[in-house]
Amino acid sequence: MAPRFAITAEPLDVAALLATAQQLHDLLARDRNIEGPGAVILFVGVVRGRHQGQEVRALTYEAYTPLAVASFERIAAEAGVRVADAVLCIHHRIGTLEVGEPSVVIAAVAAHRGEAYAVSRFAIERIKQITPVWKREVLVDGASWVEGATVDPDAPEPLADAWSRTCP
Amino acid sequence: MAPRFAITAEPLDVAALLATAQQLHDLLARDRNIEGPGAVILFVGVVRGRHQGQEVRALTYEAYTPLAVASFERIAAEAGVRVADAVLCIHHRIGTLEVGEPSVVIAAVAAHRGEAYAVSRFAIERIKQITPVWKREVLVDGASWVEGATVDPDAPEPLADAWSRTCP
Amino acid sequence: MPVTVLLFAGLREIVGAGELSRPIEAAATVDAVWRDLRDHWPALTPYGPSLTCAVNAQYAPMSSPVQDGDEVAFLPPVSGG
Amino acid sequence: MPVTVLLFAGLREIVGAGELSRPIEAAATVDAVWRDLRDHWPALTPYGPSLTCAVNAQYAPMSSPVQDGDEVAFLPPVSGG
Repeated sequence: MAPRFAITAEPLDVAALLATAQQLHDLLARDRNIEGPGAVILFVGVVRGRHQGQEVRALTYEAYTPLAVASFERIAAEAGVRVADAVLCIHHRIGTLEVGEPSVVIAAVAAHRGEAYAVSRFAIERIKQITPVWKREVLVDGASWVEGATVDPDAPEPLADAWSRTCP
Repeated sequence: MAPRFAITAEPLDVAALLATAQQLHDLLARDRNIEGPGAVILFVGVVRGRHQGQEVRALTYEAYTPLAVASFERIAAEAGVRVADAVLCIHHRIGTLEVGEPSVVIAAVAAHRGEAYAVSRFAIERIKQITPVWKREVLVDGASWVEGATVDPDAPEPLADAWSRTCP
Repeated sequence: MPVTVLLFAGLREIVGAGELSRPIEAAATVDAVWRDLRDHWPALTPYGPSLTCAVNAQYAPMSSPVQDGDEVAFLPPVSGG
Repeated sequence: MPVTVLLFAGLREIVGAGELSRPIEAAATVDAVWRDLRDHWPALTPYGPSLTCAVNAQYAPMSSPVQDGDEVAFLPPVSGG
Protein backbone atom coordinates (compact mmCIF):
# COMPACT_ATOMS: atom_id res chain seq x y z
CA MET A 1 0.00 0.00 0.00
CA ALA A 2 1.33 3.45 -0.95
CA PRO A 3 1.69 6.07 1.81
CA ARG A 4 -1.30 8.35 2.22
CA PHE A 5 0.75 11.53 1.82
CA ALA A 6 4.09 11.86 0.07
CA ILE A 7 6.55 14.20 -1.56
CA THR A 8 8.57 12.10 -3.96
CA ALA A 9 11.14 12.36 -6.74
CA GLU A 10 9.75 9.19 -8.36
CA PRO A 11 7.12 9.29 -11.14
CA LEU A 12 3.61 9.34 -9.67
CA ASP A 13 1.55 6.15 -9.96
CA VAL A 14 -2.11 7.06 -10.36
CA ALA A 15 -3.38 3.46 -10.26
CA ALA A 16 -1.45 2.72 -7.05
CA LEU A 17 -2.86 5.80 -5.32
CA LEU A 18 -6.37 4.84 -6.43
CA ALA A 19 -5.93 1.36 -4.93
CA THR A 20 -4.52 2.74 -1.67
CA ALA A 21 -7.29 5.29 -1.28
CA GLN A 22 -9.97 2.65 -1.91
CA GLN A 23 -8.43 0.30 0.64
CA LEU A 24 -8.19 3.04 3.24
CA HIS A 25 -11.84 3.98 2.76
CA ASP A 26 -12.81 0.33 2.97
CA LEU A 27 -11.01 0.02 6.32
CA LEU A 28 -12.59 3.26 7.56
CA ALA A 29 -16.05 2.06 6.55
CA ARG A 30 -15.65 -1.25 8.36
CA ASP A 31 -14.33 0.50 11.42
CA ARG A 32 -17.18 3.03 11.55
CA ASN A 33 -19.83 0.67 10.21
CA ILE A 34 -20.73 2.99 7.35
CA GLU A 35 -21.06 2.64 3.58
CA GLY A 36 -17.77 1.81 1.85
CA PRO A 37 -16.12 3.47 -1.16
CA GLY A 38 -18.52 4.31 -3.98
CA ALA A 39 -16.84 7.23 -5.75
CA VAL A 40 -13.20 8.16 -6.22
CA ILE A 41 -12.14 11.48 -7.70
CA LEU A 42 -8.56 11.54 -8.91
CA PHE A 43 -7.14 14.96 -9.59
CA VAL A 44 -4.05 14.75 -11.77
CA GLY A 45 -2.10 17.96 -12.30
CA VAL A 46 0.14 17.70 -15.34
CA VAL A 47 2.91 19.91 -16.68
CA ARG A 48 1.36 22.10 -19.34
CA GLY A 49 3.34 22.85 -22.48
CA ARG A 50 2.36 26.48 -22.49
CA HIS A 51 1.74 29.00 -19.71
CA GLN A 52 0.47 32.53 -20.31
CA GLY A 53 1.52 32.40 -23.94
CA GLN A 54 5.05 31.10 -23.37
CA GLU A 55 6.30 27.67 -24.33
CA VAL A 56 7.31 25.63 -21.30
CA ARG A 57 10.11 23.11 -21.80
CA ALA A 58 10.10 21.61 -18.29
CA LEU A 59 9.22 22.40 -14.70
CA THR A 60 11.40 21.87 -11.65
CA TYR A 61 9.62 21.39 -8.34
CA GLU A 62 11.19 21.91 -4.93
CA ALA A 63 9.54 21.28 -1.55
CA TYR A 64 10.11 21.71 2.15
CA THR A 65 9.26 18.05 2.52
CA PRO A 66 8.35 17.61 6.21
CA LEU A 67 6.13 20.70 6.22
CA ALA A 68 4.61 19.79 2.86
CA VAL A 69 3.61 16.36 4.17
CA ALA A 70 2.30 18.01 7.35
CA SER A 71 0.28 20.39 5.15
CA PHE A 72 -1.38 17.40 3.46
CA GLU A 73 -2.29 15.99 6.88
CA ARG A 74 -3.65 19.37 7.87
CA ILE A 75 -5.72 19.66 4.68
CA ALA A 76 -7.19 16.19 5.28
CA ALA A 77 -8.13 17.20 8.82
CA GLU A 78 -9.70 20.44 7.56
CA ALA A 79 -11.69 18.49 4.98
CA GLY A 80 -12.87 16.12 7.72
CA VAL A 81 -14.50 18.97 9.61
CA ARG A 82 -17.02 19.41 6.80
CA VAL A 83 -17.05 15.95 5.15
CA ALA A 84 -16.82 13.35 7.87
CA ASP A 85 -16.33 10.03 6.14
CA ALA A 86 -14.01 10.66 3.21
CA VAL A 87 -10.43 9.56 2.64
CA LEU A 88 -7.86 11.85 1.08
CA CYS A 89 -4.47 10.82 -0.33
CA ILE A 90 -2.00 13.28 -1.86
CA HIS A 91 1.30 12.67 -3.63
CA HIS A 92 3.31 15.58 -5.01
CA ARG A 93 6.36 15.10 -7.15
CA ILE A 94 9.60 17.09 -6.95
CA GLY A 95 12.55 17.38 -9.31
CA THR A 96 12.49 18.10 -13.03
CA LEU A 97 9.36 17.08 -14.94
CA GLU A 98 8.75 17.02 -18.66
CA VAL A 99 5.62 18.38 -20.32
CA GLY A 100 2.74 15.91 -19.79
CA GLU A 101 4.09 14.33 -16.60
CA PRO A 102 1.88 14.41 -13.47
CA SER A 103 3.13 16.80 -10.79
CA VAL A 104 0.42 16.05 -8.23
CA VAL A 105 -2.16 13.32 -7.77
CA ILE A 106 -5.00 13.65 -5.28
CA ALA A 107 -7.35 10.75 -4.55
CA ALA A 108 -10.58 11.62 -2.72
CA VAL A 109 -12.83 8.70 -1.81
CA ALA A 110 -16.29 8.71 -0.29
CA ALA A 111 -19.42 6.62 -0.34
CA HIS A 112 -21.11 9.14 -2.65
CA ARG A 113 -19.81 11.37 -5.41
CA GLY A 114 -20.84 14.75 -4.03
CA GLU A 115 -18.58 14.34 -1.03
CA ALA A 116 -15.69 13.00 -3.09
CA TYR A 117 -15.84 15.95 -5.53
CA ALA A 118 -15.99 18.44 -2.66
CA VAL A 119 -12.99 16.99 -0.85
CA SER A 120 -10.99 16.76 -4.07
CA ARG A 121 -11.57 20.36 -5.08
CA PHE A 122 -11.01 21.64 -1.55
CA ALA A 123 -7.69 19.78 -1.38
CA ILE A 124 -6.20 21.20 -4.58
CA GLU A 125 -7.30 24.75 -3.71
CA ARG A 126 -5.74 24.42 -0.26
CA ILE A 127 -2.51 22.87 -1.60
CA LYS A 128 -2.10 25.88 -3.86
CA GLN A 129 -2.58 28.16 -0.86
CA ILE A 130 -0.39 26.63 1.85
CA THR A 131 1.74 23.65 0.75
CA PRO A 132 5.43 24.60 0.66
CA VAL A 133 6.19 23.52 -2.90
CA TRP A 134 7.70 25.80 -5.51
CA LYS A 135 7.91 25.45 -9.25
CA ARG A 136 10.52 26.83 -11.58
CA GLU A 137 9.51 27.19 -15.19
CA VAL A 138 12.10 26.46 -17.83
CA LEU A 139 11.03 28.47 -20.88
CA VAL A 140 12.70 28.79 -24.23
CA ASP A 141 14.39 32.00 -23.17
CA GLY A 142 15.25 31.37 -19.52
CA ALA A 143 13.94 30.07 -16.23
CA SER A 144 12.14 31.63 -13.28
CA TRP A 145 10.40 30.66 -10.04
CA VAL A 146 6.64 30.92 -10.16
CA GLU A 147 5.46 32.98 -7.22
CA GLY A 148 1.96 31.94 -6.27
CA ALA A 149 0.22 32.37 -2.94
CA THR A 150 1.16 33.74 0.47
CA VAL A 151 -1.54 32.47 2.83
CA ASP A 152 -1.59 32.23 6.62
CA PRO A 153 -2.76 28.62 7.17
CA ASP A 154 -4.80 29.74 10.19
CA ALA A 155 -6.62 32.57 8.39
CA PRO A 156 -10.34 31.81 7.96
CA GLU A 157 -10.91 33.67 4.66
CA PRO A 158 -8.69 31.51 2.41
CA LEU A 159 -10.15 28.38 4.01
CA ALA A 160 -13.66 29.63 3.24
CA ASP A 161 -12.56 30.54 -0.28
CA ALA A 162 -11.30 26.98 -0.88
CA TRP A 163 -14.65 25.55 0.26
CA SER A 164 -16.50 28.04 -1.90
CA ARG A 165 -15.04 26.38 -5.00
CA THR A 166 -16.35 22.92 -4.15
CA CYS A 167 -19.40 21.51 -5.84
CA PRO A 168 -22.82 21.83 -4.26
CA MET B 1 -4.79 4.59 -27.59
CA ALA B 2 -8.07 3.51 -25.93
CA PRO B 3 -11.37 4.51 -27.59
CA ARG B 4 -12.83 7.74 -26.31
CA PHE B 5 -16.18 6.18 -25.43
CA ALA B 6 -16.83 2.53 -24.67
CA ILE B 7 -19.15 0.01 -23.10
CA THR B 8 -17.04 -3.01 -22.25
CA ALA B 9 -17.14 -6.30 -20.41
CA GLU B 10 -13.41 -6.03 -19.68
CA PRO B 11 -12.06 -4.58 -16.41
CA LEU B 12 -11.62 -0.79 -16.73
CA ASP B 13 -8.07 0.54 -16.99
CA VAL B 14 -7.88 3.93 -15.30
CA ALA B 15 -4.26 4.61 -16.29
CA ALA B 16 -4.96 3.84 -19.96
CA LEU B 17 -7.95 6.19 -20.04
CA LEU B 18 -5.86 8.92 -18.39
CA ALA B 19 -3.17 8.52 -21.07
CA THR B 20 -5.72 8.55 -23.89
CA ALA B 21 -7.48 11.62 -22.56
CA GLN B 22 -4.20 13.50 -22.17
CA GLN B 23 -3.11 12.62 -25.70
CA LEU B 24 -6.46 13.71 -27.13
CA HIS B 25 -6.26 17.06 -25.36
CA ASP B 26 -2.71 17.50 -26.54
CA LEU B 27 -3.82 16.95 -30.14
CA LEU B 28 -6.78 19.32 -29.67
CA ALA B 29 -4.50 21.99 -28.21
CA ARG B 30 -2.04 21.75 -31.11
CA ASP B 31 -4.89 21.87 -33.60
CA ARG B 32 -6.52 24.91 -32.01
CA ASN B 33 -3.28 26.56 -30.90
CA ILE B 34 -4.41 26.73 -27.28
CA GLU B 35 -2.93 25.66 -23.93
CA GLY B 36 -2.51 21.90 -23.61
CA PRO B 37 -3.62 19.57 -20.81
CA GLY B 38 -2.96 20.92 -17.31
CA ALA B 39 -5.60 19.17 -15.20
CA VAL B 40 -7.26 15.79 -15.49
CA ILE B 41 -10.19 14.78 -13.32
CA LEU B 42 -10.80 11.05 -13.23
CA PHE B 43 -14.14 9.99 -11.81
CA VAL B 44 -14.11 6.33 -10.82
CA GLY B 45 -17.42 4.81 -9.75
CA VAL B 46 -16.88 1.63 -7.77
CA VAL B 47 -19.25 -1.08 -6.59
CA ARG B 48 -20.14 -0.24 -3.00
CA GLY B 49 -20.43 -3.07 -0.50
CA ARG B 50 -23.55 -1.64 1.06
CA HIS B 51 -26.51 0.25 -0.36
CA GLN B 52 -29.30 1.72 1.77
CA GLY B 53 -28.38 -0.53 4.68
CA GLN B 54 -28.26 -3.78 2.72
CA GLU B 55 -25.12 -5.77 2.03
CA VAL B 56 -24.34 -5.93 -1.69
CA ARG B 57 -22.59 -9.07 -2.94
CA ALA B 58 -22.18 -8.04 -6.57
CA LEU B 59 -23.70 -5.86 -9.25
CA THR B 60 -24.62 -6.87 -12.77
CA TYR B 61 -24.67 -4.14 -15.39
CA GLU B 62 -26.52 -4.33 -18.69
CA ALA B 63 -26.47 -1.71 -21.47
CA TYR B 64 -28.05 -0.89 -24.79
CA THR B 65 -24.55 -0.52 -26.16
CA PRO B 66 -24.97 1.55 -29.36
CA LEU B 67 -27.28 4.06 -27.67
CA ALA B 68 -25.10 4.18 -24.54
CA VAL B 69 -22.04 5.06 -26.64
CA ALA B 70 -24.14 7.61 -28.53
CA SER B 71 -25.22 9.06 -25.16
CA PHE B 72 -21.55 9.58 -24.23
CA GLU B 73 -20.98 11.40 -27.53
CA ARG B 74 -24.05 13.49 -26.85
CA ILE B 75 -22.86 14.35 -23.32
CA ALA B 76 -19.46 15.40 -24.65
CA ALA B 77 -21.17 17.66 -27.20
CA GLU B 78 -23.42 19.14 -24.49
CA ALA B 79 -20.36 19.80 -22.30
CA GLY B 80 -18.64 21.49 -25.24
CA VAL B 81 -21.42 24.07 -25.49
CA ARG B 82 -20.40 25.49 -22.12
CA VAL B 83 -16.72 24.45 -21.84
CA ALA B 84 -15.14 24.81 -25.25
CA ASP B 85 -11.69 23.28 -25.00
CA ALA B 86 -12.03 20.20 -22.79
CA VAL B 87 -11.75 16.52 -23.68
CA LEU B 88 -14.09 13.93 -22.23
CA CYS B 89 -13.59 10.15 -22.29
CA ILE B 90 -16.06 7.70 -20.76
CA HIS B 91 -15.84 3.93 -20.31
CA HIS B 92 -18.64 2.00 -18.63
CA ARG B 93 -18.37 -1.63 -17.74
CA ILE B 94 -21.08 -4.26 -18.14
CA GLY B 95 -21.43 -7.78 -16.75
CA THR B 96 -21.03 -8.91 -13.18
CA LEU B 97 -18.74 -6.84 -10.94
CA GLU B 98 -17.48 -7.59 -7.48
CA VAL B 99 -17.48 -5.07 -4.64
CA GLY B 100 -14.64 -2.58 -5.15
CA GLU B 101 -14.41 -2.93 -8.93
CA PRO B 102 -14.80 0.20 -11.09
CA SER B 103 -18.08 0.34 -13.00
CA VAL B 104 -17.44 3.63 -14.77
CA VAL B 105 -14.38 5.78 -15.42
CA ILE B 106 -14.68 9.32 -16.73
CA ALA B 107 -11.61 11.34 -17.73
CA ALA B 108 -12.11 15.08 -18.14
CA VAL B 109 -9.10 17.06 -19.34
CA ALA B 110 -8.65 20.79 -19.71
CA ALA B 111 -5.91 23.37 -19.53
CA HIS B 112 -7.17 24.48 -16.10
CA ARG B 113 -8.79 22.64 -13.23
CA GLY B 114 -12.04 24.58 -12.96
CA GLU B 115 -13.09 23.47 -16.44
CA ALA B 116 -11.99 19.88 -15.87
CA TYR B 117 -14.00 19.60 -12.62
CA ALA B 118 -17.07 21.11 -14.27
CA VAL B 119 -17.00 18.76 -17.26
CA SER B 120 -16.38 15.74 -15.02
CA ARG B 121 -19.28 16.44 -12.70
CA PHE B 122 -21.61 17.35 -15.56
CA ALA B 123 -20.77 14.07 -17.30
CA ILE B 124 -21.56 11.78 -14.37
CA GLU B 125 -24.81 13.62 -13.60
CA ARG B 126 -25.88 13.34 -17.21
CA ILE B 127 -24.89 9.65 -17.49
CA LYS B 128 -27.12 8.93 -14.53
CA GLN B 129 -29.97 10.73 -16.28
CA ILE B 130 -29.87 9.46 -19.83
CA THR B 131 -27.35 6.67 -20.51
CA PRO B 132 -29.13 3.35 -21.12
CA VAL B 133 -27.31 1.24 -18.54
CA TRP B 134 -29.08 -0.75 -15.84
CA LYS B 135 -27.75 -2.30 -12.68
CA ARG B 136 -29.02 -5.33 -10.85
CA GLU B 137 -28.07 -5.60 -7.21
CA VAL B 138 -27.32 -9.03 -5.84
CA LEU B 139 -28.03 -8.81 -2.13
CA VAL B 140 -27.82 -11.50 0.53
CA ASP B 141 -31.54 -12.19 0.21
CA GLY B 142 -32.19 -11.79 -3.51
CA ALA B 143 -31.56 -9.64 -6.52
CA SER B 144 -33.38 -6.71 -8.12
CA TRP B 145 -32.97 -4.13 -10.86
CA VAL B 146 -32.22 -0.65 -9.60
CA GLU B 147 -34.66 1.79 -11.18
CA GLY B 148 -33.08 5.20 -11.40
CA ALA B 149 -33.98 8.05 -13.72
CA THR B 150 -36.44 8.57 -16.55
CA VAL B 151 -35.28 11.70 -18.36
CA ASP B 152 -36.10 13.02 -21.80
CA PRO B 153 -32.64 13.78 -23.24
CA ASP B 154 -34.02 16.88 -24.96
CA ALA B 155 -35.66 18.35 -21.86
CA PRO B 156 -33.89 21.52 -20.69
CA GLU B 157 -34.54 21.19 -16.93
CA PRO B 158 -32.46 18.03 -16.30
CA LEU B 159 -29.64 19.48 -18.40
CA ALA B 160 -29.69 22.64 -16.29
CA ASP B 161 -29.81 20.53 -13.14
CA ALA B 162 -26.67 18.64 -14.21
CA TRP B 163 -24.82 21.93 -14.79
CA SER B 164 -26.04 23.25 -11.44
CA ARG B 165 -24.00 20.57 -9.68
CA THR B 166 -20.71 21.56 -11.30
CA CYS B 167 -18.14 23.58 -9.42
CA PRO B 168 -18.11 27.36 -9.71
CA MET C 1 -44.29 -5.76 -41.60
CA PRO C 2 -42.26 -6.72 -38.55
CA VAL C 3 -40.12 -4.48 -36.33
CA THR C 4 -37.38 -5.68 -34.02
CA VAL C 5 -38.18 -4.89 -30.40
CA LEU C 6 -35.35 -4.64 -27.83
CA LEU C 7 -36.12 -4.96 -24.13
CA PHE C 8 -33.79 -4.38 -21.20
CA ALA C 9 -33.47 -5.11 -17.49
CA GLY C 10 -36.86 -5.61 -15.82
CA LEU C 11 -38.73 -5.44 -19.15
CA ARG C 12 -36.56 -8.17 -20.59
CA GLU C 13 -37.19 -10.40 -17.59
CA ILE C 14 -40.97 -10.01 -17.80
CA VAL C 15 -41.07 -10.96 -21.47
CA GLY C 16 -38.34 -13.57 -21.16
CA ALA C 17 -36.42 -12.27 -24.17
CA GLY C 18 -34.24 -9.25 -24.95
CA GLU C 19 -35.11 -9.20 -28.62
CA LEU C 20 -38.26 -10.13 -30.47
CA SER C 21 -39.94 -9.53 -33.80
CA ARG C 22 -43.42 -8.00 -33.75
CA PRO C 23 -45.74 -7.24 -36.63
CA ILE C 24 -46.90 -3.63 -37.01
CA GLU C 25 -49.64 -1.97 -38.94
CA ALA C 26 -49.05 0.71 -41.54
CA ALA C 27 -48.50 4.21 -40.03
CA ALA C 28 -47.70 2.73 -36.63
CA THR C 29 -45.90 4.61 -33.87
CA VAL C 30 -43.62 3.54 -31.04
CA ASP C 31 -46.61 3.87 -28.75
CA ALA C 32 -48.58 1.35 -30.84
CA VAL C 33 -45.70 -1.11 -30.57
CA TRP C 34 -45.71 -0.64 -26.80
CA ARG C 35 -49.49 -1.17 -26.55
CA ASP C 36 -49.18 -4.39 -28.52
CA LEU C 37 -46.48 -5.65 -26.13
CA ARG C 38 -48.46 -4.61 -23.07
CA ASP C 39 -51.51 -6.47 -24.36
CA HIS C 40 -49.47 -9.65 -24.65
CA TRP C 41 -47.56 -9.19 -21.35
CA PRO C 42 -49.80 -7.23 -18.96
CA ALA C 43 -47.02 -7.28 -16.32
CA LEU C 44 -45.30 -4.62 -18.46
CA THR C 45 -48.11 -2.14 -17.77
CA PRO C 46 -46.59 -0.45 -14.66
CA TYR C 47 -43.52 0.53 -16.71
CA GLY C 48 -45.58 2.65 -19.12
CA PRO C 49 -45.25 6.01 -17.34
CA SER C 50 -41.49 5.64 -16.72
CA LEU C 51 -40.39 4.45 -20.16
CA THR C 52 -38.09 6.14 -22.59
CA CYS C 53 -37.50 4.72 -26.04
CA ALA C 54 -35.23 4.68 -29.02
CA VAL C 55 -35.68 3.93 -32.71
CA ASN C 56 -32.65 2.58 -34.55
CA ALA C 57 -30.40 3.43 -31.58
CA GLN C 58 -31.50 7.05 -31.41
CA TYR C 59 -33.58 8.57 -28.64
CA ALA C 60 -37.15 8.98 -29.87
CA PRO C 61 -40.47 10.10 -28.38
CA MET C 62 -43.30 7.57 -28.04
CA SER C 63 -45.12 9.37 -30.85
CA SER C 64 -42.36 8.60 -33.39
CA PRO C 65 -43.40 6.69 -36.50
CA VAL C 66 -41.94 3.25 -36.98
CA GLN C 67 -41.34 1.49 -40.24
CA ASP C 68 -40.79 -1.99 -41.44
CA GLY C 69 -37.41 -3.25 -40.24
CA ASP C 70 -36.89 -0.58 -37.55
CA GLU C 71 -35.26 -1.47 -34.25
CA VAL C 72 -37.47 -0.20 -31.43
CA ALA C 73 -35.94 -0.22 -27.93
CA PHE C 74 -37.90 0.24 -24.69
CA LEU C 75 -35.82 1.55 -21.82
CA PRO C 76 -36.90 1.27 -18.19
CA PRO C 77 -35.51 3.90 -15.75
CA VAL C 78 -31.73 3.92 -16.17
CA SER C 79 -29.30 3.27 -13.31
CA GLY C 80 -25.78 3.41 -14.70
CA GLY C 81 -22.73 4.90 -13.05
CA MET D 1 23.48 30.06 20.09
CA PRO D 2 22.96 29.08 16.46
CA VAL D 3 19.73 28.25 14.64
CA THR D 4 19.47 26.37 11.37
CA VAL D 5 17.94 28.50 8.63
CA LEU D 6 16.28 26.83 5.64
CA LEU D 7 15.72 28.77 2.43
CA PHE D 8 13.78 27.74 -0.64
CA ALA D 9 13.35 28.66 -4.30
CA GLY D 10 14.18 32.31 -5.00
CA LEU D 11 15.44 32.89 -1.44
CA ARG D 12 17.82 29.96 -1.72
CA GLU D 13 19.20 31.27 -5.00
CA ILE D 14 19.84 34.75 -3.60
CA VAL D 15 21.79 33.42 -0.63
CA GLY D 16 23.43 30.61 -2.59
CA ALA D 17 22.58 27.98 0.02
CA GLY D 18 19.46 26.13 1.13
CA GLU D 19 20.64 25.65 4.68
CA LEU D 20 22.85 27.77 6.90
CA SER D 21 23.64 28.24 10.55
CA ARG D 22 23.08 31.70 12.03
CA PRO D 23 23.81 32.94 15.56
CA ILE D 24 20.86 34.38 17.48
CA GLU D 25 20.56 36.48 20.60
CA ALA D 26 18.64 35.38 23.69
CA ALA D 27 14.84 35.92 23.38
CA ALA D 28 15.07 36.18 19.61
CA THR D 29 12.09 35.81 17.25
CA VAL D 30 11.69 34.53 13.69
CA ASP D 31 11.50 38.14 12.63
CA ALA D 32 14.92 38.86 14.17
CA VAL D 33 16.41 35.94 12.25
CA TRP D 34 14.89 37.34 9.06
CA ARG D 35 16.28 40.84 9.73
CA ASP D 36 19.74 39.39 10.27
CA LEU D 37 19.54 37.56 6.93
CA ARG D 38 18.23 40.60 5.11
CA ASP D 39 21.09 42.72 6.49
CA HIS D 40 23.59 40.23 5.05
CA TRP D 41 21.77 39.70 1.75
CA PRO D 42 19.86 42.90 0.93
CA ALA D 43 18.46 41.27 -2.24
CA LEU D 44 16.15 39.32 0.11
CA THR D 45 14.37 42.51 1.15
CA PRO D 46 11.57 42.46 -1.48
CA TYR D 47 10.44 39.05 -0.18
CA GLY D 48 9.67 40.40 3.32
CA PRO D 49 5.97 41.22 2.78
CA SER D 50 5.20 37.91 1.04
CA LEU D 51 6.98 35.50 3.37
CA THR D 52 5.52 32.78 5.49
CA CYS D 53 7.63 30.82 7.90
CA ALA D 54 7.93 27.66 9.91
CA VAL D 55 9.79 26.68 13.06
CA ASN D 56 10.79 23.03 13.36
CA ALA D 57 8.61 22.10 10.38
CA GLN D 58 5.47 23.70 11.81
CA TYR D 59 3.83 26.84 10.45
CA ALA D 60 4.70 29.77 12.73
CA PRO D 61 4.08 33.52 12.73
CA MET D 62 7.05 35.89 12.34
CA SER D 63 6.63 36.82 16.00
CA SER D 64 7.34 33.26 17.19
CA PRO D 65 10.26 32.86 19.63
CA VAL D 66 13.22 30.82 18.43
CA GLN D 67 15.61 28.85 20.56
CA ASP D 68 19.05 27.40 20.27
CA GLY D 69 18.98 24.51 17.79
CA ASP D 70 15.63 25.40 16.18
CA GLU D 71 15.12 24.94 12.45
CA VAL D 72 13.70 28.16 10.99
CA ALA D 73 12.36 27.99 7.44
CA PHE D 74 11.52 30.99 5.26
CA LEU D 75 8.97 30.28 2.56
CA PRO D 76 8.48 32.51 -0.49
CA PRO D 77 5.02 32.47 -2.15
CA VAL D 78 4.15 28.83 -2.84
CA SER D 79 3.34 27.48 -6.31
CA GLY D 80 2.69 23.76 -6.01
CA GLY D 81 0.07 21.73 -7.83
